[in-house]
Formats: sequence, C-alpha cells, structure tokens
Amino acid sequence: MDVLYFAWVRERIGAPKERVETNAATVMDLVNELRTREERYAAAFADLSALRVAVDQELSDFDAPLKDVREVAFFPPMTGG
Amino acid sequence: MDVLYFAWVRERIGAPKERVETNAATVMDLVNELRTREERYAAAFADLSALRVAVDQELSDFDAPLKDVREVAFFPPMTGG
Amino acid sequence: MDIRVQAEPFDLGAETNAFAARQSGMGAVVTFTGIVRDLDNDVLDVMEIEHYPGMTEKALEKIASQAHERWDIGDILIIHRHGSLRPDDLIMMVATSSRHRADAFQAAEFLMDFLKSRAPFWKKEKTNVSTDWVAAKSKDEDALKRW
Amino acid sequence: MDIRVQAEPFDLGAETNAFAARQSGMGAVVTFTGIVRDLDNDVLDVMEIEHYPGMTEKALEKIASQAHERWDIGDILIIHRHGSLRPDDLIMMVATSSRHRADAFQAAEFLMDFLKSRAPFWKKEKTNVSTDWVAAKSKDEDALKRW
Repeated sequence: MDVLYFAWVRERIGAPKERVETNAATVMDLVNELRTREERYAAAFADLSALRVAVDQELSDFDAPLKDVREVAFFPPMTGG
Repeated sequence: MDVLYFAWVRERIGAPKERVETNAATVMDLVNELRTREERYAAAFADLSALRVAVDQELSDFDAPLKDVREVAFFPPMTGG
Repeated sequence: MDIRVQAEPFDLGAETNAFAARQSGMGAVVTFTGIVRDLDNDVLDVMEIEHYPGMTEKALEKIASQAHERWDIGDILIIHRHGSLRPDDLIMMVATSSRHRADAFQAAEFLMDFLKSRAPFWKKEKTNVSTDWVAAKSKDEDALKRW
Repeated sequence: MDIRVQAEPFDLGAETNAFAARQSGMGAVVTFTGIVRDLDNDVLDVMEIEHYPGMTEKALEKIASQAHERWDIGDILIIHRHGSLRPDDLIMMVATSSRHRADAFQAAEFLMDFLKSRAPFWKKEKTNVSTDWVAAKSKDEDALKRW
C-alpha cells in the first residue's frame, strides 16, 4: 500500500510517500503500526485530532477498513481557497 | 414644483416632466389635485399601491409634506439589477 | 467607492481585474453580473432600461454606504447600464472586496437586493409578440427583509 | 463544469469574460477570487500551496456536483493554483451562473466553504520572521454546518 503525507505531516515524517507492507485491518491499526516504528512516526501521529485521512483519495475516518485499499494519505486539516 | 414620471406612468401621462403650480400640502394632496385635471392623470393614479414616489430624489411616502420641495417623481416599483 | 450609471457597454473582465488589482490587504473579491437573458417563451428583441438621472446615483451611493457600515469591506464598484440592450448584453455588475470572504459575499448580496428594488431603474421588454414593462417580483421585495 | 488545478497564474478578467460569454439563458454570474494578502503584523514573503494531485481534482468535482444538485445553476468554473505565490497574487477563483441571482450566490458560497475545508490544499506562509503552516480556522469548519 502507498502511504502519502502532506504539509507538516510530510515534514515530520521526512518523506512525501512510501510503500508500506502491512496487514493492518483499519487506518487506526496502520497508524498504531507506524507509531511503533520510529520516533518521527510517533511524533507525526501524536495527536490524531489534528490529522485527517484519505483512503484511495476520498476523505475518510480512522476506523475505515483497508481491505483492497491502494493508497492512504495523512495530512492536517485543509486550508484551501 | 417639477413633477416627473417614469416607465408606464410616464407613458400614461404622456410626458416625462412638467411644471406644476400647486399649494398641495402633501404628495397625496398633489395626487388628488392631478387626478381631477384630466382623465390621463386619473388613469395613471388609479391604483396607488402600484406606484412609488420620490420627493427631492429620495424614496418617500404619499403622506410626505411638500413644503420647500422642488421635485416630486412618480413611478412603478423598480426593477433594476 | 466607484459608482457608474452609463449607456455604454462595460468590459466585465477588465473592470474585475482593475478592481482586484487596486485592493490592498483584501483577501476576497466577489463580483455579480446581470445579463439580459432570453425569455422562457417569446423571443426577446430589446430590453430598454429607463432610470432617474440624479436620483439613481444618490440611491446607489446610499446603498453602498449602508453596505460599508454593515460589513468589514474594502471597496465597492457598481456599474449599471441604461438604454437599449439585447440578449446576452451585460446589464450591470457589482464588485466587493474584504479581508475575509463572508463579508464580500454578504455585501454583494445586500447590494444586489437593494439595487433591484430601491434604485430607480425600470426595464421594458420588447419581444416578437409584445412590449411590456417588467413587473417587480414580490420575492425581490421579500429579499430585503433578511437584512 | 470546468475545474483546473495549476501552478501557472490565471487571468481573472479573461476567465470571467469567457465564463460569462459561454452561458446561455443565464441572467446571473457570480465570481469569487482569493488573493494572497499581507499579514497583520509580519511581512509575508512567499505563500506555498501544497496539494494532493489526483485527489484534489476529485474533491473539487464532487463539491461542484453537489452544488449542481442543490441549486438551479448553469455552470461552474473552479481554478486553484498551487506552488509559490506572493502577496497580491490570485490564489483561486470560482464562477457560477444561474437564471436567478440567489442560486449563483448560494452555490458560490457553498463551493467556497467546502473548497476551503474539504479540498486537499495546504498553505504555508514564509515571513520575515518565521515559516509556518496556516492553521485551519474553526469558523471555516463551522461554515459547513449551514449547508
């Protein structure tokens, strides 16, 4: 699965995109898996209320299932316009 | 006093503007005075709910006083924009 | 505040660009443009717009001043044509600017609602079958109540 | 529906004229333009706009489709820039058309409210003293509740 990061999440993780091999059932499971990897992930995912998630390019929730998903993205609340 | 007419009021009266010598105390008095003059005035002023009035270029009411007024205008509800 | 009542056409794009360019510190620009549109059934030949020279400018200035008092806006532009217009001709435009978008939107809607029913313009439509003064709509009068 | 996400500047006036000219039977055109504005205290050097290629277009199309379902509108244009912008640069524009003005106004405000908080754009401001990501405002999130 491709995992993408935008804005300050990208800066904390230090990469815009990476390939992650995982059996995580939900976005939350994936977040918890990443958190245990390295300090930078723990830092980026410290406060989930400050994060939004998109699953296959659709805004989604942290309890969304990841079955057959190709792309998950994490980012702060959007500030367009 | 100058009396001005716009839109279909102008068409019914048959003139855009005329000089009226009057002692009418209010717009309503002026209207009643004009009504007695000729049939075209009576026709134009038949239904006052379909008319609006401006006194010295400010939207006003039919009971507005005419003391020191230089210009009164009669017209239908406006349709700008 | 820039208010123009004119017979001549205006260039919506050029006016919008010039308006946006002369704003300072404003993050939002809203424009509204009214266009002569064909009628539902008959074929519109000409729309004649009559106005009350002198009062028109005063009425528009008053409406614009009220908008300035009610919202935190930077600037207002109003252009309204009179005379003979044809389908697809631009009748008028308003532009507003503000720091935050809600003010520019609200002020533009307010300007349009009051301009529609309180500025001395009257439209007459000449079609293939008849010539009639456009009647004021009760919903335009009702629109004023929200402000 | 015309949706463009681009690094290049756009000509607000030319786009507005072209949009108005290609409407048929629409009496009302509303545009909104967002402009990079200077900050209240510090001096803004650059505004960087990041976005999520692929998702951005989908999100904007979804918002525009919802506007089409909710209001009687003719057409929608959305242009949004990404990359490095400077004060007074135009960030984005939306344009809407409708037969009656209320629909174009409502749809434009709806598009802006959702674009602001639901399309994947992020702004970073580089000033004379610091570089910070722009925080989302709670009032922008609150603005969605009215729709």
